[in-house]
Amino acid sequence: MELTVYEEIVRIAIVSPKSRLDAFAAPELRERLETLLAGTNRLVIDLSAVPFIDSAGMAVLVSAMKRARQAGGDVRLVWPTDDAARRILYLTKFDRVFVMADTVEAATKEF
Amino acid sequence: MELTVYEEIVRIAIVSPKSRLDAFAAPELRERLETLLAGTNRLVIDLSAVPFIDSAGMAVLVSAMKRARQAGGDVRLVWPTDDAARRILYLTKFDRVFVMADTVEAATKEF
Amino acid sequence: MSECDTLHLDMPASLRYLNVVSASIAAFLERCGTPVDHTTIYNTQLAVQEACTNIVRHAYAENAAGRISVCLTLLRMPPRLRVELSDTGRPFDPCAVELPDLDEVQIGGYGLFLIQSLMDEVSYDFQPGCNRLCMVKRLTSDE
Amino acid sequence: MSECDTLHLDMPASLRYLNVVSASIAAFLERCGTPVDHTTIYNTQLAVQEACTNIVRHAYAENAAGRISVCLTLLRMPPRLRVELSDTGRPFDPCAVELPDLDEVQIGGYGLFLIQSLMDEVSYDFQPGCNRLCMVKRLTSDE
Ligand SMILES: Nc1ncnc2c1ncn2[C@@H]1O[C@H](COP(=O)(O)OP(=O)(O)O)[C@@H](O)[C@H]1O
Ligand SMILES: Nc1ncnc2c1ncn2[C@@H]1O[C@H](COP(=O)(O)OP(=O)(O)O)[C@@H](O)[C@H]1O
Repeated sequence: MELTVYEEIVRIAIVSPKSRLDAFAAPELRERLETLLAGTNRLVIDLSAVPFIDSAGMAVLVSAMKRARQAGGDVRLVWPTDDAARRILYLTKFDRVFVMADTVEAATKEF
Repeated sequence: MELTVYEEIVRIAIVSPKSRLDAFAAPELRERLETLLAGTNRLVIDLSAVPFIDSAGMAVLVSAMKRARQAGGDVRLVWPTDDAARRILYLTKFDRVFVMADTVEAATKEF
Repeated sequence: MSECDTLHLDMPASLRYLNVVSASIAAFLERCGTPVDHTTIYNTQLAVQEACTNIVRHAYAENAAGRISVCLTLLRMPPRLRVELSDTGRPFDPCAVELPDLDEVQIGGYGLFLIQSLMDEVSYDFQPGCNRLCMVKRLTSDE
Repeated sequence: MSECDTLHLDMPASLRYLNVVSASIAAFLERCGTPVDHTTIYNTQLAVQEACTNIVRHAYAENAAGRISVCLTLLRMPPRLRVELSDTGRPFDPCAVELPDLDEVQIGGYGLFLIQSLMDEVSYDFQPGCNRLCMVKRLTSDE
């Protein structure tokens, strides 16, 4: 019997920042994401514990997403728990550009 | 059969402030405690949720305690959860002047 | 409480300490005598943070030693917070900038859009050596 | 980060907004580049709040329109926070006051004791029209 066994391993990196994602903190996150994106093109950024995101933080999300998509992958976001932070993602239409999920499990499923 | 039935009702007022107990907030707490002390001389002040107490807040505790003891009662305190706030009560020896308890139940027991 | 409850904050034009501006706004509003909901506080913090970031990155692009002055004033009837930012960097009128096309996601370029969307009044005034951005936020619910 | 990271806060001498001083201290220390434990932040906030309360209640006892100026500076090697409070009220040297007898509980009178217990250096300087209280706190653990 001739038989081909094939195994595919999908690596999904999951990042959960816990503090303010503002213009001061953004460069550190950018660096961490770039390191991860050197090893995988599928990334979940779990924003659930992030209390504040400004446009510099949002820019880091977009640039990671662009890089991941170029490499055939994607960046998915887990919604912030903070209601005001969620509203800003609606306002800027980020929720239409990113695949959004309510939990990390939901984000990784069928990635 | 001669029989004396006697019932004693001990009223203990329990107050749980939730915000900063500082010089700005102190007068409002003082007023609330004075109203309560017009109705009972046993008071439990539950500091467990108080994130910050300054000396003006502490002065309110002492004056309530003095008034309650004068009337034959007492003021008992439930420890703040915040460790730094607890340390200040040690530092000022408030934990020796007040009967301290870890929970409201412990404070009301055998009052 | 007086009509002119005013707080000044003067700080290095560095991204590092912008969190102090946010913290001051929240603390000031917490004690302003009107209940202010979380979203209103957040939106004010965000708009002011965006404006400060622009001052650091653009107005002071060539001046690392610049400073930002933040003036918070409570206005009454109806209750409003006025935030005035001053800097001595390059003059620039934020009201003249085109807003981003939200259907084309982009890296950056959302700052002025957020300021204009989240604040109720935005005005700009340039005097030689001093740029002044004035933003007013009504302290009623943003829900 | 420069040697002279300095933040100024200028506010009405009112008890209402003392929470802004606390919030600014916490936010400033959060970003100062050294990890600072919660107790150190709390103790600094408390000492400064006591000093500000005294300015409102005593230095400006006869002047409801007075202002307090708070200057926060990071010092290096070892990391320390310097807090300088200035007011234009009645002069008064806190270092000259007797500390309370802790075995006799009292209503009030703990403010200066807390300042002196919790800060590492306290000094006072009076120039005509300006009182300046300078407090320094080492940013190592208070545990
Ligand atoms: N204070 C300012 N001084 C000079 N130029 C500014 C200032 N604020 C904004 N700009 C200009 O307006 C543009 C748009 O600003 P903004 O919407 O905040 O997005 P971003 O800063 O991410 O580019 C900036 O790229 C900059 O060229
Ligand atoms: N800034 C000040 N200006 C004038 N007098 C002051 C000042 N600070 C403190 N004092 C005096 O020192 C006394 C002790 O101060 P403190 O220990 O803070 O306790 P309290 O303010 O509760 O009395 C005050 O009662 C006041 O008479």
